[in-house]
Amino acid sequence: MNGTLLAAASATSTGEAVQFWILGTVAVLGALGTVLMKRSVHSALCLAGTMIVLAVFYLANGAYFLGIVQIVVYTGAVMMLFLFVLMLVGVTAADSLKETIRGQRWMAVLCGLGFGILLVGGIGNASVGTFTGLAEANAGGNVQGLARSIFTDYVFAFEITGALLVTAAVAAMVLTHRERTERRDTQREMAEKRVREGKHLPPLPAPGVYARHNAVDIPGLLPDGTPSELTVSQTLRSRGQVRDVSRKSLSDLAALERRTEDYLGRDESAARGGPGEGGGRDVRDAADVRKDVSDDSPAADRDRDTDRDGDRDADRDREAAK
Amino acid sequence: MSFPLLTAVAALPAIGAVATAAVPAARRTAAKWLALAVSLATLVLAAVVAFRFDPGGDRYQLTESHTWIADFGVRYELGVDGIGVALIALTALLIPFVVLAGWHDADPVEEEAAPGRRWRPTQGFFALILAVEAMVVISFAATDVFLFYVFFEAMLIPMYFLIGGFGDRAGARDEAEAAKQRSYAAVKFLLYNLAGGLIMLAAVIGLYAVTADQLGEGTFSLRAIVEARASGELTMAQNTERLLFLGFFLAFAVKAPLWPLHTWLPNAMGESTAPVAVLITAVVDKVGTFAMLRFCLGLFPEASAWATPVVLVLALVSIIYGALLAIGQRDIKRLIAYASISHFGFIILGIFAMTSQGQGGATLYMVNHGISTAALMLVAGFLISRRGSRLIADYGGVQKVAPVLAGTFLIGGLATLSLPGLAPFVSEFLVLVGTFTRYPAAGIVATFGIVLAALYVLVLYQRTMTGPVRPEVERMPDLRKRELAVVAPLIALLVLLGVFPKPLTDIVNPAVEHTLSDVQKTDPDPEVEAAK
Amino acid sequence: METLIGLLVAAPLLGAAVLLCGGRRLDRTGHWIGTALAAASFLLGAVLFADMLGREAEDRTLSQHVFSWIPVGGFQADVAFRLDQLSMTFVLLITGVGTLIHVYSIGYMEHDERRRRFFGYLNLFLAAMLLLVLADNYLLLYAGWEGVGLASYLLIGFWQHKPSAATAAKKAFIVNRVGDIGLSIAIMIMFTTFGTFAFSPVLESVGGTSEGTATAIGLMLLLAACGKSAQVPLQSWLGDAMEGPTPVSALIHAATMVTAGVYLIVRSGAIFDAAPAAQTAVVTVGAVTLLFGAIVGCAKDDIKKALAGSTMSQIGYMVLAAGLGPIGYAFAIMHLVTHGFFKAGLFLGAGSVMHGMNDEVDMRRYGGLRKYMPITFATFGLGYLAIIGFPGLSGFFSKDKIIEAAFAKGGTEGWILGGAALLGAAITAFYMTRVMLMTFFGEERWRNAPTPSPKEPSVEPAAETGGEYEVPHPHESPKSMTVPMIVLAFGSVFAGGLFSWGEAFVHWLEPVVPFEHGHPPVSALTVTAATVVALLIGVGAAWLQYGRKPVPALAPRGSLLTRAARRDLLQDDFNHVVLVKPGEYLTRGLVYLDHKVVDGAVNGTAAAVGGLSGRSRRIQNGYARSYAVSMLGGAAVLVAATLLMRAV
Amino acid sequence: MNPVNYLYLAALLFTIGASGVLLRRNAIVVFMSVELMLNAANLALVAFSRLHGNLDGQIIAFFTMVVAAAEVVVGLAIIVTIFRSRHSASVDDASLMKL
Repeated sequence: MNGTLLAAASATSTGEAVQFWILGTVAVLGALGTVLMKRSVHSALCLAGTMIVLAVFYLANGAYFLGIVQIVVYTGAVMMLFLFVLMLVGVTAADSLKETIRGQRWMAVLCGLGFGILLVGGIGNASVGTFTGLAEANAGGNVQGLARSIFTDYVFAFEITGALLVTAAVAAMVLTHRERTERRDTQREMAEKRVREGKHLPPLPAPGVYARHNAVDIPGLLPDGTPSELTVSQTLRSRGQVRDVSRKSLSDLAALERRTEDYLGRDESAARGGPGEGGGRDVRDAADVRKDVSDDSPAADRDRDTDRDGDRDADRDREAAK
Repeated sequence: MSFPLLTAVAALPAIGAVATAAVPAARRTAAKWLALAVSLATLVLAAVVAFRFDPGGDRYQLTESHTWIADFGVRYELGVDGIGVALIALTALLIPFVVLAGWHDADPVEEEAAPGRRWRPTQGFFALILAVEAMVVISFAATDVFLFYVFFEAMLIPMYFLIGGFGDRAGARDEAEAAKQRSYAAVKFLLYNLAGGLIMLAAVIGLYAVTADQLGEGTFSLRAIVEARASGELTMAQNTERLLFLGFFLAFAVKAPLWPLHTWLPNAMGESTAPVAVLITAVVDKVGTFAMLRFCLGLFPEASAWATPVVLVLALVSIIYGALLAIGQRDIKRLIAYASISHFGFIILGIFAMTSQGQGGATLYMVNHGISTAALMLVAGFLISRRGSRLIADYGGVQKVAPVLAGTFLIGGLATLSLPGLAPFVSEFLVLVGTFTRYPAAGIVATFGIVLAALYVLVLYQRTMTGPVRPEVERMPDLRKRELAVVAPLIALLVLLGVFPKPLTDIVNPAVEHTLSDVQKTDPDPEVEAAK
Repeated sequence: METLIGLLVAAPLLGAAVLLCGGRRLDRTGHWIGTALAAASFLLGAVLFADMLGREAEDRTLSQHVFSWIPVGGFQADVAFRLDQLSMTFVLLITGVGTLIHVYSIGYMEHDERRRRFFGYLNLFLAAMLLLVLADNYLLLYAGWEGVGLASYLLIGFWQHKPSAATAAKKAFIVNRVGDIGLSIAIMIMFTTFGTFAFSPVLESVGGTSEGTATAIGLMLLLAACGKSAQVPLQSWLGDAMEGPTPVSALIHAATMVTAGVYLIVRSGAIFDAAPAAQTAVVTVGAVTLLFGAIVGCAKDDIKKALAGSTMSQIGYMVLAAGLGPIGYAFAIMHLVTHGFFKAGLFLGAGSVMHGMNDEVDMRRYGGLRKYMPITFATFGLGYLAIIGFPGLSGFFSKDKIIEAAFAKGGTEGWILGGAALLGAAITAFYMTRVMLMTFFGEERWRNAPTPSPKEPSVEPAAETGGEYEVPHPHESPKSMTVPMIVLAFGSVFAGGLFSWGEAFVHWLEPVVPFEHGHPPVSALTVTAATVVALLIGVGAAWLQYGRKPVPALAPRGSLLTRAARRDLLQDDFNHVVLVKPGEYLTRGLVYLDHKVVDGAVNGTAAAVGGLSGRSRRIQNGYARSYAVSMLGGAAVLVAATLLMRAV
Repeated sequence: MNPVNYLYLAALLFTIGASGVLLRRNAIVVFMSVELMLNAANLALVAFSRLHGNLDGQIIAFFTMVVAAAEVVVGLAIIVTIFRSRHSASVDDASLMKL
């Protein structure tokens, strides 16, 4: 503990003011980000930012211990826990901010604003003097000071929080740990199950391999030129990192045919009467089909969900195996 | 402190109820006999009360008084005047017949009676009946308003189960329908009476507040309050008194029941078994009229006088309305229920006529109506149990195949239409005369109830008993020994009280005089002093 | 001696109790017990009569206080008997005729398996009737009054398997009840006015009250009398009451019960003397009824209903006389007694005829029966002569006196009443002759099968005999039936003369029933002559119509009046339209009202509460976030509240 | 600088957190918002403790953290469980509380 910090704790220097205004803005932005970001990962990061800022504020307010704890426990442990869970639940959670409950948003905004305004108003007309400063309180050192009162005045509360933590830990385990009740079924049984359900008897088809580079992210095309969803890993799909090339390939095909016809010097009529017709038909069909696929996105979502489940089961089995 | 006789009269059936309920499932018959024995023992005790009671003595006798809830001045105060004695005797007298008449009403049907099944409807039935008896006795004997209130309300619980749990199996076409009707009736009964009771609770508390305000420490003791009023020590503001009176009166009017608060009675009586119906109309409802006489008039004389005109009109409406609706009924038990409404109209009319004939007649009426309705209703129950239908139209010519049943039914009916020589005539005529001396118009209107009564009783008898024999009733058995044992004593009693009611009147008269002195009323004098 | 009075009532009461509770084991001896007890009661009556004759005219009134019945405050009803000349007359009539009819019933009801109960009811009736006439206060009289009503209800409906009988019984009881309202209200007024309702105090102090009160009491008593004695407007039940067994008709609906109204009026004479308006009402009722009944009697083909009409009319005479005050009371009672004899005789004769004609009651199926049942013919004939007032027979003396008294009422009123009485006499002669001719003379119409017309109520009993028509074999009735008829015939011949021998009857009654000589505007002889003339006219007319030309076996449609008379002058239709129908609508409406309105109000409230809670449940949509909103809102409100508190 | 600014900031953050709770459907984000609110409270407490010159405020903030940690642990566990059973982390899907 050196004097400067103690001094900083007692008085409010212009430095602190500057710091407050800058970091305060950051904190508010972080908070807003937490609430408004579409993807929960981003929210988590914003929150982490805000927390760090707060930690700085603690320090600035002479709560050194809390400041450290804030960084270590919150920004460290808790936020990591959040991220873990996010991963566990799946990063897909790009949930729309579209409101489903009727009137909820308006009510929320109303109440929020009203509450905030009231609070601000309350603080406004509260008579807050200048800082007394923690000079003598932190005289024996902030940690010691805290420790003293925690282990004397607040010892019972402290003990109880201990009990609380233990309980929480046990609770977490109880809740998350799941006992496998039934024997996990063998390869053969899985195979038979597949047969019974009659879907994907063969293993999932491979992704489209494209001449330019190895393309796990490119769905293979079905004979009619439409991309098969199954060929791309579900994760990529959910991240939306799938590159659809079917349109390109079809246009290439059409170009190829035209060129061959020029090369063979067939006249239009024959071309019309010949495979050109068939080609044209192919193109048209393919286009239709593709339109269909892109159209009934809900259906797509649905089967996406289902095989997402399938994948998750697979993961789970993997855990259990470990 | 002598032997607490009144407590004993109430406690015996209470203990009996517990004991009966405790009888194991298989020993059904034992439970029945136990219940019968207990009710008879209670009857004996009640007889002792009646003999120990000295009509010439002071107003309340056999009194007991113990502190119950000291903080609120609630005391366990018992004591009977002539009216109370008469009604306790009536209760104790009717219960054995109710038990005997309901002998098979609660026998579990086959699938329920499966061995090993811990299903004990019979025990429950008789236990509940005894419980009701105990509570009724306490209500008749309580001279502490709060104590009375507690039992007045507690009565509803066993009654609720008796109505809802043990319906008339001869009721609707199928059991499900019957169950629906039953629970409807039971809930209706409970809600009506609870509503009234809660209003009364408010009034009870208000009364306590008033006494606490004026007498220093509050009390619920009827006697203390009446004395304080008499001595002018306790004076209520006019509006306060009227509100309190209304609070009490409403509860009693629902219980009685007085038009237009009557609609629960036909459902309750129609859906429940005949013995339970008797329990409702002959025993439980009497608490309402009795309480009007003892509490409404005793505690709030001025308010009673103030409310008299309205109450008289309502009573008259009840008389005529009940009779007319009885004529319009197709269901035997509902018909009897409406007839009872008409009779309760007479009772209330007599009470508020504020003459010794009126009130004495009303008290006799409570007793006689209890007995006559019991006779009529129980015979009707036997009839219904034979044919399995409550509809009048399903009967005809019974008199040919079951003359004794028909005869007893007729006598019950004649008692209901208050034929001279049978008990109800005495009371009904007293009520009429008592009303006429003070309110001639009311007396005359009420007299028309007599004709209507003749109409509904005789139409009922004609439709069910006379005429060509219907095929359904051809092999209907006549009254069995048990049933005759139920009906014969009741009829004998009807005749006895009809020919020689003096013992009863001797007990009742002094009490009535006291009540009249409470309301500071005296009989109007004849305008011409007759040459003796 | 006094104690015997109680026994007088007790004997038949005992009989009733024994017979009704005795059960089947008494079936073979029951009728003997009943008859014996009736006879015993008659003997007691005779003993008391002898004793009474033995005493001075002034202290012939015996009274017995049995026990205090209903003592409440000033209301002191006692079971106490009072036996004076008036009651004694009735006692003898009731027990005497009653005993005879018991004897008659032994034969008449021989083939009825419920004969024991029949006798029980008869005894019950005797007891109630005796109670009625012996009571010394109006309340006890009321008890007897309703008692006889009950007995008549039971006896009219004795053949309950016949719906018509059951209905008739119910009708009789209810109409009587309407009358009873009058009696009970009268008693209430008495109690309110005099503080008592015992005969002597009331009757003595009636002068002390206003005429209005007296009139009210009188009218109420009249209402009661109308009900019991089948006077207009409450007469409708008597005709239907003929559904009962014939002995019943003879005893209750001819000789005794129906005359109770007359007894009531005569007994309460003092009240009516104090209320001229009430008296006028009485005589009006009497005059109207005597014509009404006579007219009805002319049109009926059912022999019993014809006789019922005549009963109605004869009682009309009595009521008329009773309404005339002191000049008529005694003659009312006198006619009552003689009528008791000959009308009972006529009914028993009718019963005997039906007995021989297997319960056929339609006179159009009779004819020429005189040679088949001579005794019946003779007794019936004597009764016939008596009732039409053939000079020298009972009816002549009593009826003639009444007509005189009617004229003696004085003024136009007297003329009107007298004229009505004379007219009635003529009509009586007409319809009785008609009955006589149709039954005992003319061709034997019963030999060929009937063609019953459904409209005729009178053929119902015939329908009872069922499908094919077997030709009846008219035969004389057994001794047990003929003997009573003979005795009654003697009564109907000589009673009148005996009574008016030196006005013996009047003087016998005088101590209790005030009497004064009426002074008709014309000489008594003229009146008598007029009566005889009227009688001859009536007989002649009847002979012209029914004696000379044969009687059609099927009733002709007849004039409007005839048809109306057949339907009892539309009285039932009137009641139906004015009372029954509206009543039905009223009750039906009320049932609906009770269900929909009174009950509906309550159920409606319940439904409303239920609906409300159902709505408010929607707020709980289960979304944690909307709950959170409300939480935050609540918090905001709290903050606001605190701030406000601080601000204030 | 006026110490009340800290309080304003705290209030602001708290309100933002609250509206986050109300607006977001993803249970995890909702939780984050709750954490935000807690932190805002903590900030206020710390500021107070400095304002009044004693450590009680800090201690309470400390306890708040502990409780918050426990709460997060359990809450997240619940979220995971719910997610397993119904494949969704949306708080609206767990709306079985309505009749």
